[in-house]
Amino acid sequence: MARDRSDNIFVFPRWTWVLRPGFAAAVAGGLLYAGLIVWLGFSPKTTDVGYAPEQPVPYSHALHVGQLGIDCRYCHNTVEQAAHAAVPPTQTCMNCHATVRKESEKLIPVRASYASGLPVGWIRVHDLPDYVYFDHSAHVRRGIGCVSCHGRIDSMDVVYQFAPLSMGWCLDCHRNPERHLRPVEFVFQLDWVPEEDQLVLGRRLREAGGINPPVDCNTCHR
Amino acid sequence: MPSLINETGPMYWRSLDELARTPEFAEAVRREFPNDEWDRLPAATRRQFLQVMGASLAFAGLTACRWPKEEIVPFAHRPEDRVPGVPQHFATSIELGGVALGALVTSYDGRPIKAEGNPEHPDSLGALSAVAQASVLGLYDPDRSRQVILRAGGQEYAKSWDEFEADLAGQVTGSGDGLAVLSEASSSPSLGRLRDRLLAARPAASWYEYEAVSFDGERDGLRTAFGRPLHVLPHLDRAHVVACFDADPLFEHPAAVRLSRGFAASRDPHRPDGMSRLYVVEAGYSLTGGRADHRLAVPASQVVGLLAALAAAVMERLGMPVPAGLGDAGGGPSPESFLAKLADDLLAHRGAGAVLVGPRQDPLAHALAAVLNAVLDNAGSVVSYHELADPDRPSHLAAIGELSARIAAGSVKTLVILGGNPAYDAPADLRFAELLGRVPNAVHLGLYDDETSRACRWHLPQAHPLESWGDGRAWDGTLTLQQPLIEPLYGGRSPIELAAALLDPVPVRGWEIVRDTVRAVAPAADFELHWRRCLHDGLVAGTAAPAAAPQLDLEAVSQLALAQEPPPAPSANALELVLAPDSKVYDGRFANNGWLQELPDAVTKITWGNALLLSPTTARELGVAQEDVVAVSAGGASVEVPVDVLPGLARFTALLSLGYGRTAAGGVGNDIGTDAYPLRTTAAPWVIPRATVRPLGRRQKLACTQDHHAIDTIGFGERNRRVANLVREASLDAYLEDPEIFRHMDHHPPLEQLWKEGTYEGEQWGMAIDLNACTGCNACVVACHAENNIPLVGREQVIRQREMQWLRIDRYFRTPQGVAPDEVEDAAMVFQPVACVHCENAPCEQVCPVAATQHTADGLNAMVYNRCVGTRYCSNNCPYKVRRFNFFNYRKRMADIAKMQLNPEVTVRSRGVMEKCTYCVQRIEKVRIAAGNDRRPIRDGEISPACAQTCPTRAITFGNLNDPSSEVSRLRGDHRSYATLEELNIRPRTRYLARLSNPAAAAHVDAGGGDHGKETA
Amino acid sequence: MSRHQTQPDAGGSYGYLVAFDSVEQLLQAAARVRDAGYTRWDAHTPFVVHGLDAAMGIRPTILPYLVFAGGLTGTTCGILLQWFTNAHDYPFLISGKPIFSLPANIPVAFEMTILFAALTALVGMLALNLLPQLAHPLHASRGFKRATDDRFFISIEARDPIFDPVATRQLLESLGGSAVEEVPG
Amino acid sequence: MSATTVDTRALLDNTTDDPRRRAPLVLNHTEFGFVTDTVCGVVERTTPRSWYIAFAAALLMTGVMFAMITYLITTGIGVWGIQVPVGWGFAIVNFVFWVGIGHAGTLISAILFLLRQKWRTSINRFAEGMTIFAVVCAGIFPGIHVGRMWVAYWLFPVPNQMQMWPNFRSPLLWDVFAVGTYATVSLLFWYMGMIPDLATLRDRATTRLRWFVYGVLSLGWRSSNRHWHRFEMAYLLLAALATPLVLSVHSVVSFDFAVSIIPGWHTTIFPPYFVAGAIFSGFAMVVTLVIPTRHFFRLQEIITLRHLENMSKIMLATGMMVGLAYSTEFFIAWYSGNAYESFTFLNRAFGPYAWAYWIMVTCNVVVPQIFWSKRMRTNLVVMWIASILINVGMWFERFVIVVSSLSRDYLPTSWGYYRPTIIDVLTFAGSFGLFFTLFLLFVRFLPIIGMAEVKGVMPAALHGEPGHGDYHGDVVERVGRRGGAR
Repeated sequence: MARDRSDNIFVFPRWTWVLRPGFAAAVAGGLLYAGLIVWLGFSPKTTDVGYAPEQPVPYSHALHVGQLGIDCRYCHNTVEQAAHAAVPPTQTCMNCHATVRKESEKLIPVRASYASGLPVGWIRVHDLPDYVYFDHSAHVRRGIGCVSCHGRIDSMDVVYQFAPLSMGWCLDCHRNPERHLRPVEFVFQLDWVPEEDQLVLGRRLREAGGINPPVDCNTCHR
Repeated sequence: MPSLINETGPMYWRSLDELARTPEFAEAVRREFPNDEWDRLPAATRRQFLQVMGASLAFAGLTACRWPKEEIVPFAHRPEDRVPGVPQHFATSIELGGVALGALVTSYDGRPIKAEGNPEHPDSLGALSAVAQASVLGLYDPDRSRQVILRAGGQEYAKSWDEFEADLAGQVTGSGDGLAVLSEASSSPSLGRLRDRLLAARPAASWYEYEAVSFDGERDGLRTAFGRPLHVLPHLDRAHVVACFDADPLFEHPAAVRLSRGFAASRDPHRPDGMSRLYVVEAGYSLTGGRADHRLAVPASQVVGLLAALAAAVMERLGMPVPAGLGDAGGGPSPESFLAKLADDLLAHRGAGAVLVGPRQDPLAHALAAVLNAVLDNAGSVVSYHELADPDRPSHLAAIGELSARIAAGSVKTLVILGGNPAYDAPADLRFAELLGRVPNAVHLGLYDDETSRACRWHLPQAHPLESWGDGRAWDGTLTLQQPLIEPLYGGRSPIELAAALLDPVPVRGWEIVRDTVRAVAPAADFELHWRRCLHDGLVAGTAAPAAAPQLDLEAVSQLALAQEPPPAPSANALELVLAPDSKVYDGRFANNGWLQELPDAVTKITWGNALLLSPTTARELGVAQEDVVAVSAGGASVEVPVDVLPGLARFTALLSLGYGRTAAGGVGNDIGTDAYPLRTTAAPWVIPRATVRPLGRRQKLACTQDHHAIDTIGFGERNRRVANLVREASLDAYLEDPEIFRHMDHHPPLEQLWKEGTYEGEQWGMAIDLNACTGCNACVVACHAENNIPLVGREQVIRQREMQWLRIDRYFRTPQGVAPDEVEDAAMVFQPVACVHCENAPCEQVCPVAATQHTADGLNAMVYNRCVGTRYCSNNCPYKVRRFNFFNYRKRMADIAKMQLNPEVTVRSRGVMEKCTYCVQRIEKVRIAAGNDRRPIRDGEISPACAQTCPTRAITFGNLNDPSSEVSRLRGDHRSYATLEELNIRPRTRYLARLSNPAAAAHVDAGGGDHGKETA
Repeated sequence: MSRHQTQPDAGGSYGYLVAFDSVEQLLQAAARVRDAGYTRWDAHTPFVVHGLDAAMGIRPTILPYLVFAGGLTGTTCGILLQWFTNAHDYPFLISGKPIFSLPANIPVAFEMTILFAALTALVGMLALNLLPQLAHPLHASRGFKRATDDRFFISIEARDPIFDPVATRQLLESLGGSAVEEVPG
Repeated sequence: MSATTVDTRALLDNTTDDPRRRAPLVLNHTEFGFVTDTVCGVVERTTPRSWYIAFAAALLMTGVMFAMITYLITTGIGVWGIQVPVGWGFAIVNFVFWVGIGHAGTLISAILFLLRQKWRTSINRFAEGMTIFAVVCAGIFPGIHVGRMWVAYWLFPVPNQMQMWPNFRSPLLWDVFAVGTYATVSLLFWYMGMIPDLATLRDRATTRLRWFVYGVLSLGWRSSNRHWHRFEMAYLLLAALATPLVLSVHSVVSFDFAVSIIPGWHTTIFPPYFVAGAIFSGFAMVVTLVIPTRHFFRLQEIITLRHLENMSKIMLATGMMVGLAYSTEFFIAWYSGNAYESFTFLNRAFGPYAWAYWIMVTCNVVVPQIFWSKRMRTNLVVMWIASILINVGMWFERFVIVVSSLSRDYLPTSWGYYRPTIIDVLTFAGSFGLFFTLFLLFVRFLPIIGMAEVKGVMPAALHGEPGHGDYHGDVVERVGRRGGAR
């Protein structure tokens, strides 16, 4: 008849009614999955923590700090005055290694540097973006221990990144420093633990030292 | 052609790394530390090549992102006094036009990154001119020559210093016959010593000194008046009446910083003995003219006439006989009122006035000034005269003339040119560039392989002042030391080293030469200690030339006056063309300095080039308009230049600045602007009569940072209406009558908040800018540029209104109401430095969708580059338009070597990011952390932003508003304190102090804002 | 209920289908079917026929209430979002304004209201209608295609409690529509 | 029967008002089949060559736009003419322009629906489509106008390691939500109205592909009256929601300017002024598109002259509103006594940008006045040209507001003059390419007229109850009845 343009009838198979819940489930699941991938996959916790590059000289903090008990400041001696906790000059190594382990294979780059005056090219582990200005002195002089950001360096044979060093991570501590504050004399003592509850101690120290870390943008970004 | 000549930045780094392993380098190190004694000096260690190495490698890392891994390159042997990342400061000096300015240079990990004034130094007093500050950029200029070049037979050969020395030894024979040395203006005692030794050792040799911009007019004038040349040193802080005849003591003068400081002091309304008054007679606006209480625009050639008339008038009233030739010396127009007023004032303040004459004027004018200062007893009180180290040297023009003649005669075999660029800037009539070709063995020591080098046989790379030892004398004669902060980047040598080489072939280090000089000039028991102290201070204390009390020789002056025939008065078809050193590139030597090229000229606000300045009426009568290209012809020569129409110029007078149109300046400076030297002759070096201007029917855009387009009548009228409120000014009398006068100048409803007022505890930073002290000299702009890693954008971008300076100096002309733009004849010029004013209710903050700009606890309007997405909404909503946007990655083409200048304390902004003044937050944070570390409060004045630090007149004050005792709080309490656009209730943290004028009684009308003050009072 | 409505019972019949040419016929027919007490039946029209709901005795839908709830949720989310982000989690000082002030939050809250409500309207409508449902026995009927063109249908399901193969067919034939068609399930 | 040829002897002018009978909305035909065949015919007929030509041209322009955008992203937004003080140029002008256009669709669908304007049925689908496409074009510009496109996602409240959130005090952020919502709701509205018509296309399908595609898109619609019942309700609710939405969106867009402190931007009149302008430009664009389309696809009997005349009347009205806004601005500038304000407006009319200002006034205020005359209202050529002029004028309105205000604000030293670059111009032209590409695809593959709705207002559907027959009548009067399914 006139109104009927085609003889063949197309019909969807019966099972297609299953599609409705299936489709809904797929959409919800997919979104959730994508979200998780982004959230977890791109978080500094995943990307940065644990970064442990191989250094030109297999220097072991576990040996020097952990076993021999050398103070952090023996090598990183600018940490209390300057923004950088400077990596020591070759000279510092040679203070001991001029006599200790003189022949060691591992120390060849050090001796070479000492002789030639050319630097040893260490690989940076804790690497903040160039637009972030972190000042070591401001933290250690106020009682934030090395361990809070660097972890138990004294047990690391190869130094690795302990904390995410993300902005959110910094803010957490700047907002509640009492979680990490310790008496300044214990700042460099990595294995120190407070006798009392950390929060109680922290609040007292914060009170005493008048420590109110700013959370303004230009505290770190200039 | 050998390729080494055009090495680029990256090439440099590679070669440096290789260098470190080559024997030549070892040799260099040996030469650097000849003996042990050397190593003990603090100065020594900082020139270890390791720093340069470190810098290079660090930069390789710094530009990389996280995951190509970054290297840490510690010292092998860290010097005692070095803490990585903590800047050091060294006192040195920067010589310009034979006058040494003391500077304090910041060195960051061995890289000099910023020059500031040396507070110990008499001519610097802790501040530094724009040009001197920019020399830091010159150090890292990738276009600097890196190579000894031998030019022969149309070929260029890369040679070594040894090869040159060998060749020179052959050329310079016993008596030095045929040897001539051409030095640029230098006050270096070391160079003087070497010169004398050379002339003694080689009697047949001759020594010349030439520089395009010199103060020889003054030398000769005073030679006439006093029998011997002297330096005139005005003590403006003591002055009550200052009369400047074509003189610009506040900017053009070598000791401008010192003079400005004095002037500012004399303009303090609360000065016990009252505020000083300034009269200016000049052809076109100078910065001094901008501050004048009474200003008279006359052709430069007429100035001497006015001076003579003034002298006559003064002497008459003193009842002295007027020497012949003075009364009628002036053929030009002599407006009685002005001169009479000035004469009265000078007489009323005998012994408390100063008559100053500028370098463009001929000796007679200077002589007349000397006469006036003498008869008015100003000499010895406000004006002091100081002996010169080299009284007998001929004037620069005479010297270059004589040298040219000798070359033409063929009697010069070896010509050693120590710096300078005579082939470019010698008087046109000498044809010096051609003459150079006739010298068999011409040697040019220069920072660049420039016009002169290309006409010479040898080009020798010169060591930059920051790379080499040297010395010089301040305007008052103080011996100032120059010490290097870094190993010569391109193995250059300093003039004194080359001069020494002429004496004995064994190279002597500049260090030794300078030490010997100091030892000779100022012997001391324990010289080592003395030497260290001098190095630390940057000068040898107590070496200022003693003030002289010369005898005036009126007769000689009147003879000179009689000998002078009155100059013709200019007319439409015989204009007077006045040349002037450029306010930025000076005589052309800074043409390749991006900071200076992009710096807006103080008066015209033109960047990247020069223009022919004409007054509106003159332009109309000549039928030329803004940005028309015209041909300027005089004495047969002709140049093409665009026109800039500007109020405040004398009728039929055209101004043109020197130093542009360079052909061998480098990538930045080549073919920028118009070279005016072809018009400049020995006979008429500055003021050129009978010039003609012919429009060429072309137009050329001027890269101007203000009034980017020709102004229409509506805009013009509105601008005039607003100026009075933006830059508030009143006469001193009006102000004293009613101290509240400036508060009455704008009327707006009470400023109430919609919501609860925020409270601001702790330090609250704020700024006060004293417009009464500001001279508009641009020093702060360059300081800001250097401190904050502000990118250069280039001419094209400036034309598109994308200049990046965070701090700009707004220049307004107060024109009488109802005058059409093209009829403005005279207009008062006022300046207002404008940067982000850090509003408490900042309009920019609320519109940013990502909170990239927000308010900090200490009241700063923080701009977070790394959060900015670049909507530019903040800039739109900023009523001051002080925000700057990176429309492109302006550092794409930046040479690696130039990156060494960047301040590591300030983030380098990339494309698509907004930026603006931060009150130098990096300096605030530095002090805050330091103070917090030792648990002490921040002292007032401990923090000083770059602009405030370098301001010659201390016009900018920064500090804590919550501390009632701080200087800034005091100033903001002052009656003159006001905020621009206050009616918007945005609560700016930067406030201004209104300008005061001090017109002579019964002459308020002449003063810019005086009348306005009257109305509202 | 409608779940098993859509479920095919093996090999059985879905019900009867009868077509009409005009709106008037349809309305009268619908009224009669309604009065006969059928519940599992439906009318199919190419466009909305005025009065047909009344004729079929359809009660108002609950959709408006859903949409209202959706809108309220939107408003709440909008306000909470802005309070949490700007006033609670990371407060910062902007132009000296209060950390949290309602006026600034109105626009976003409003837009969120509309957005949530609108989504609820569409999704709710589809959900209540059990759409999408691509496969349905009626689609197998060839004549039924004109239900989206220019003809009007009434279908009674075999699953209706008072459905009787004979009586129902008689009722439908008496409505004056086209020949009654039995649609396979 | 012939849907493709129009009986020329038949009545085509239904603009005369006869009080005795309501003017027919579909001419010369009473059977529903005619509507189905005419509208579906547009999609089912083999594609005419002219369509391919037009499509190729549009596609080319779109290509140009994306080329420009690529260049922009790789080089920096400096390739545009923007600078300081004029930080916003073509990008924002185009954004506001397109968003404005986008208002007609929802307005015709929603507001006219609530006002029971039956004549909307023949053009609402069309206008809604146009809305979507305009909003797509508008959406591009805010995205690319930021300096760092790659972090533009910071404008959305996405949790991140920085613990930073967007600033909800910023009008730009309000924009994100307003435009986002508007795009979504318009899409829903458009699609939902189309479901029954897609079902019609499905049932008329002759090939498996068409059947499958339209089958899936129509979600298995089976014209069930129990579905229609909820469908109507949803449609009514969407209309009721879209009406305040459409007003709010352009108000929020106007806040971008009104909330600032720039003289010429900081005005309370902006929201109503912008909304009126949006409707104005939207209708102009509909007319610009409808006239050729209806001629080309022979829809004169469904999109009748009366429809076009009504739109002319609306353009006249909104044009006057805009004109009133212009004069009010001037009055207030003078009356407020605010020196900055009054200068800004003098400057608009007589300053460097006077040329743009007078183009705007001529096109938006003077041109629409011709619609006082019925001869003009019913003259297609005149109407078409006028509608294009109005579009030009409305673009310039945005240009004047954005550029002339910024170019001269508070400090005379930072006044400037904005000149667009060729990149600016080509990007804008390219956005038209995108618009027409989408539009051509729409007329080719989707029902451009709401068949079910048109049928609903035909006499045959009204079963002799004049005055009734539109959807909501029964929605309103319906009362709960016993029995029946819920």
